[in-house]
Amino acid sequence: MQSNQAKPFSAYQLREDFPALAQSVNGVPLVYLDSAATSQKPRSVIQSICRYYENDNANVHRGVHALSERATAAYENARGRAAKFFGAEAQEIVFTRGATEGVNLLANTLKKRVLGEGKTILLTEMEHHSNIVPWQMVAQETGAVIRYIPVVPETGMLDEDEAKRLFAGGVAIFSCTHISNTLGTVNPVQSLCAWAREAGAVSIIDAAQSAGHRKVDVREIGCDFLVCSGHKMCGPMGVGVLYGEGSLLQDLPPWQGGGEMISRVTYEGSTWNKAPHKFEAGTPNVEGAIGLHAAMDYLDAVGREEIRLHDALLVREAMGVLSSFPGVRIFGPVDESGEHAGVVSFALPGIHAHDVVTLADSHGIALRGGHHCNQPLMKKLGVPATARASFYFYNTEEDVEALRCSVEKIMRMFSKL
Amino acid sequence: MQSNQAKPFSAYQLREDFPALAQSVNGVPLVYLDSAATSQKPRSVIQSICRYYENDNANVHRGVHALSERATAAYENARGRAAKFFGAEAQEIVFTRGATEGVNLLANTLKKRVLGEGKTILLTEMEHHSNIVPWQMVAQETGAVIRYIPVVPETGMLDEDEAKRLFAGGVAIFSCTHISNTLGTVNPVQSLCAWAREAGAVSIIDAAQSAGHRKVDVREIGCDFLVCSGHKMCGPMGVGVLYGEGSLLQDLPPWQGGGEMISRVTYEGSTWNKAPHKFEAGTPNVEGAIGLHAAMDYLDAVGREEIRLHDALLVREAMGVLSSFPGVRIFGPVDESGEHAGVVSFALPGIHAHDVVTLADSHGIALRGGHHCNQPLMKKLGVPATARASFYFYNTEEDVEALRCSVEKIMRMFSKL
Amino acid sequence: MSTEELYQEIIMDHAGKPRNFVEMAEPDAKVEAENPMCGDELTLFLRASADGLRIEKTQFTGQACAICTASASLLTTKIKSLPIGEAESLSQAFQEMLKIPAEESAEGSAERLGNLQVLEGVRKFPMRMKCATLAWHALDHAVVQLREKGASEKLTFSDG
Amino acid sequence: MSTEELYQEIIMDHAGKPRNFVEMAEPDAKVEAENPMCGDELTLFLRASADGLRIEKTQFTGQACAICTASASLLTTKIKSLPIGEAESLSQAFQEMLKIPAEESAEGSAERLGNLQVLEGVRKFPMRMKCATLAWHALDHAVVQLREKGASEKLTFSDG
Ligand SMILES: Cc1ncc(COP(=O)(O)O)c(C=O)c1O
Ligand SMILES: Cc1ncc(COP(=O)(O)O)c(C=O)c1O
Repeated sequence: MQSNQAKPFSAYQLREDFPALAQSVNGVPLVYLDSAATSQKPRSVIQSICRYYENDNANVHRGVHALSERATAAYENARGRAAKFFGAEAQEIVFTRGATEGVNLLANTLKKRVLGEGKTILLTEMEHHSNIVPWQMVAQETGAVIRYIPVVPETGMLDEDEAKRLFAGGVAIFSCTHISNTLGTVNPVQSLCAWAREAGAVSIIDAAQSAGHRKVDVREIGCDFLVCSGHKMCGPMGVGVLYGEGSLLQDLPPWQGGGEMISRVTYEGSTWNKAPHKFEAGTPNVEGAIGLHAAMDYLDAVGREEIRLHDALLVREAMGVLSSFPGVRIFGPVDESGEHAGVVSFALPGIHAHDVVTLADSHGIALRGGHHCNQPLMKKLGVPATARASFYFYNTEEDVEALRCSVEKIMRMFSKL
Repeated sequence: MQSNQAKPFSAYQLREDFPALAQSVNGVPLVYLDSAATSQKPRSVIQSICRYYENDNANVHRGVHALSERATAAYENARGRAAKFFGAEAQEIVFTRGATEGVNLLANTLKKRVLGEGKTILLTEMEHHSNIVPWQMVAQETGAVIRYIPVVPETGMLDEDEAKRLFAGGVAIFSCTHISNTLGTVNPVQSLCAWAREAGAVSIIDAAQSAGHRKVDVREIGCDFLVCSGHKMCGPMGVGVLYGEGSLLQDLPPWQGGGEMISRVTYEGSTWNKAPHKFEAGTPNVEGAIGLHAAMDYLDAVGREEIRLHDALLVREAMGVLSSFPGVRIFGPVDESGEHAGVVSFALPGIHAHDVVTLADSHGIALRGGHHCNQPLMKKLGVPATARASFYFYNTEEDVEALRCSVEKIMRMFSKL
Repeated sequence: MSTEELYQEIIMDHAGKPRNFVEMAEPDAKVEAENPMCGDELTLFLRASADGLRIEKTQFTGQACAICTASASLLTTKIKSLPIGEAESLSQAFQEMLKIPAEESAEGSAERLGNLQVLEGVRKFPMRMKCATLAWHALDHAVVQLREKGASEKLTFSDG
Repeated sequence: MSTEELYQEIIMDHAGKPRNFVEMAEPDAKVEAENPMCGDELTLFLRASADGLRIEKTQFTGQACAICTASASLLTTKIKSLPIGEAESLSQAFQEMLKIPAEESAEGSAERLGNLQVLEGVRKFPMRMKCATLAWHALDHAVVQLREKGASEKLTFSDG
């Protein structure tokens, strides 16, 4: 698709697949604008979970009986499906609890391979806490130092010159979000990973906000590792994907110990299974993998490029609506200079984000208010918190209009002060 | 209940609550004797998951809108329910992926508090890999040594004299399974934890096999920590419980970093939230906690003491049936000297466990065959693998009879050799 | 109660024009309290009476949401010249009001709470509870300082 | 095919009375293979012909399930005096048979496989696949040893 117009798929029709969207809250129809926190689930995903528990539920890998064989096949099929979804091979896919666990796994295994006194971990100022805190913990342990590619506050974009300078200074690990959950910024991950490769750094992409919203192909991006969460891409909670490039993944030491991840155990010591099993200790979340499989099927049926365009359309409308109110501050890329994903943070003049969100809720609108797990970025932007609206393919222009009405009412209430 | 007779609850009636049990495999009705690997799920648990996704699905803790408040309340109610289930307080309950993750969390946090060169980690020879491998990993890291309380092969019980001797030698961490998933042995956890306390050791109980099968009260047991898996106690996959005694849990350093577990994050460093949140980095498995809540309600409605007695009844019958065949070897406590939980491992003469299980499967019976994640114990017992039947409250005497028929056929087939 | 009722005039009034909203020089007690989860930050200042038995003056500064600001502002007006012990029990009564339905609360507490009852509606918004109680938590600590003639404190109230 | 058909007479016969089931002194190739997941363990021994082009003799020992034992036993009878290259391609054909339905497999492979086809039924039991292939994996490695006049090997085939 070359055009910047959304293909005429019908958000109104897709909404019908999402039972949770058909409810009222506080006596008004729900307008769910919090998909960046977690997406709603289509009926096909919910049903895949029920069907699994009603028919095939068993522990995997170690079992020979019929149910166990079915459960194992379903689990490994889900792995193959995830590989296809991200343009990878099945043995490059590890199932995790979510993006956070993925980063923790990487921090704790890569530290033994590439970190040490004075080594540099390069992040960006717009990372989610889950892509900051694990690195702080291993930096403290290993003596590595963390540097941050700055965010230009006016545009919400990374300072690319500064990025190049930082790469030139030597980097062991580079970890960066694909899309900022606070700013909506879409980072140039392809160039960033190329620079990382030139610098000899291991590159990690946090695709928590992108995996369910656009095509994410690991070979195209050129990253060594990638993490995401199922629950933000129409899948169930408690499951996520870690991609690791074939030999790099194979070479990592294990992280958690237990069943599945071993080859041979004696009382004296143990040897490890091959990747990806080496990284999946204990009974995996089979249900989660199966639900995620159904979610990936659903997303591909809708069309990931179509989702991206629909998100963009709504966010542009929302930014237009919000900026029509005097004194409203909108964060992230605002003009054509940078792509703005379906997430928009804003601040109403003199009104705290939590008041905005509580009042919007009374109008049936689910927004998020707070630091969005990015406290240091809030500080840099000079706000205690922002309100955030995030869009998905099941949102409509009516939802944007509902947001406009709500903001108008809130502004009016506070204008009496 | 004083009597050793199962209360007359009807397994036949309870079975009706489990959709997966009402199927045929290989043209014969399913006889599911693999609950020690994972239990089947009652309709109420499956429905609680659907209802959650159809009505209340949202990310927790950070949200102010209606759905997020409902999801948070449901998640925290599940924590309270788990606390009640185990006789603990809500702030002592951490949700994990399962028992394996629980042990890994403890190994990786306790190592910083109580391990070091030459310190002793005391396990038993009947531990599941998930209660061996994580300790081997941290022992290697810290220079601690692992010792094992021996299993007496004839009785399948721990050598208590040797246990006392080992405690007397000084122990930093004691970790032990409540019920062996291979032998069916019920360990005297109360005495063992008392000895650990006297020795100044931190005590950990692996309740993976007991939590869904009998009353498990952390104060009665007197353990410092306890882990279990939801999927073995009628709950969904991908969720488990870690109990940690109030101040001990509070004093542990965090393990994984990310959202939820922090208090204040700056680019330079971070401070931690209080327990239990400190140990729950990232979006938790809300669905899993809600499903587990429904499972605990279900188990308490059935009656945990009744479940224990029913398990015992069936396993005694099964042992009787199995031992009526010539040359069959039965593992674990066989007579009145030790309690035998609803799990029985056996070996048919000259027939490999995997052949037993494949053939039993053709008779509709789901058994498990292999090392049951306890390779070193297999070696000690002198077998490459065992076949295992495990019982739950939805199993009936007909299931035991089906097992008898199947074993008879298998023996007959191989007798022609 | 609807949310817009929660934001009723008295709260909007205090949030828009917070009373005693100014830093205090040389306070007898000073507590900085923050809730990093939502970004509310405030500093509470107390001056004790000469005999040390009463709270003579209360002031606060900070940056917070309407609920938190109004609650702090109302606090400063209510505890003015109260005996220390009464300020403490008022704080307790207030915090209880946010937990327990009115009909179950101790007799007489309604009168004591007076216009603080406008914040009762927060009970329906568990996520906003900390906004309403932040100033009162700070007060609890400040009172201890007064008693112990302690130094100033910086507190973080996190989730959980 | 039913499971009991899988355990058909020919398999039960080889499992009960495995052929060439004895240790070989001074073999030209020796591979110990184990599958710790199910506990199957076997050692495969090869003797090459004087010109080094053929497999003169094959023996094995070990402790394994019926499928694994029968597969190993059948292997020893089938590759006897085959040229090394043919043994290799037979192994490939056998392993393919377990993956691909008969009607899709290469022409002529049925004749080549002969009575090895009794193991075809394992395809329906993915968890038992490794039992059927363990000896053949060992053969693949043993052949490389013969070619490279390498030392003996110990292999672990784990899950995945
Ligand atoms: C005694 C015991 N401990 C630990 C585990 C590990 O549980 P999970 O695989 O659910 O983490 C199991 C089950 O496999 C078990 O039986
Ligand atoms: C950019 C980004 N990274 C990581 C995460 C963490 O995901 P989870 O909480 O599912 O582990 C999130 C979501 O909260 C996110 O938006």
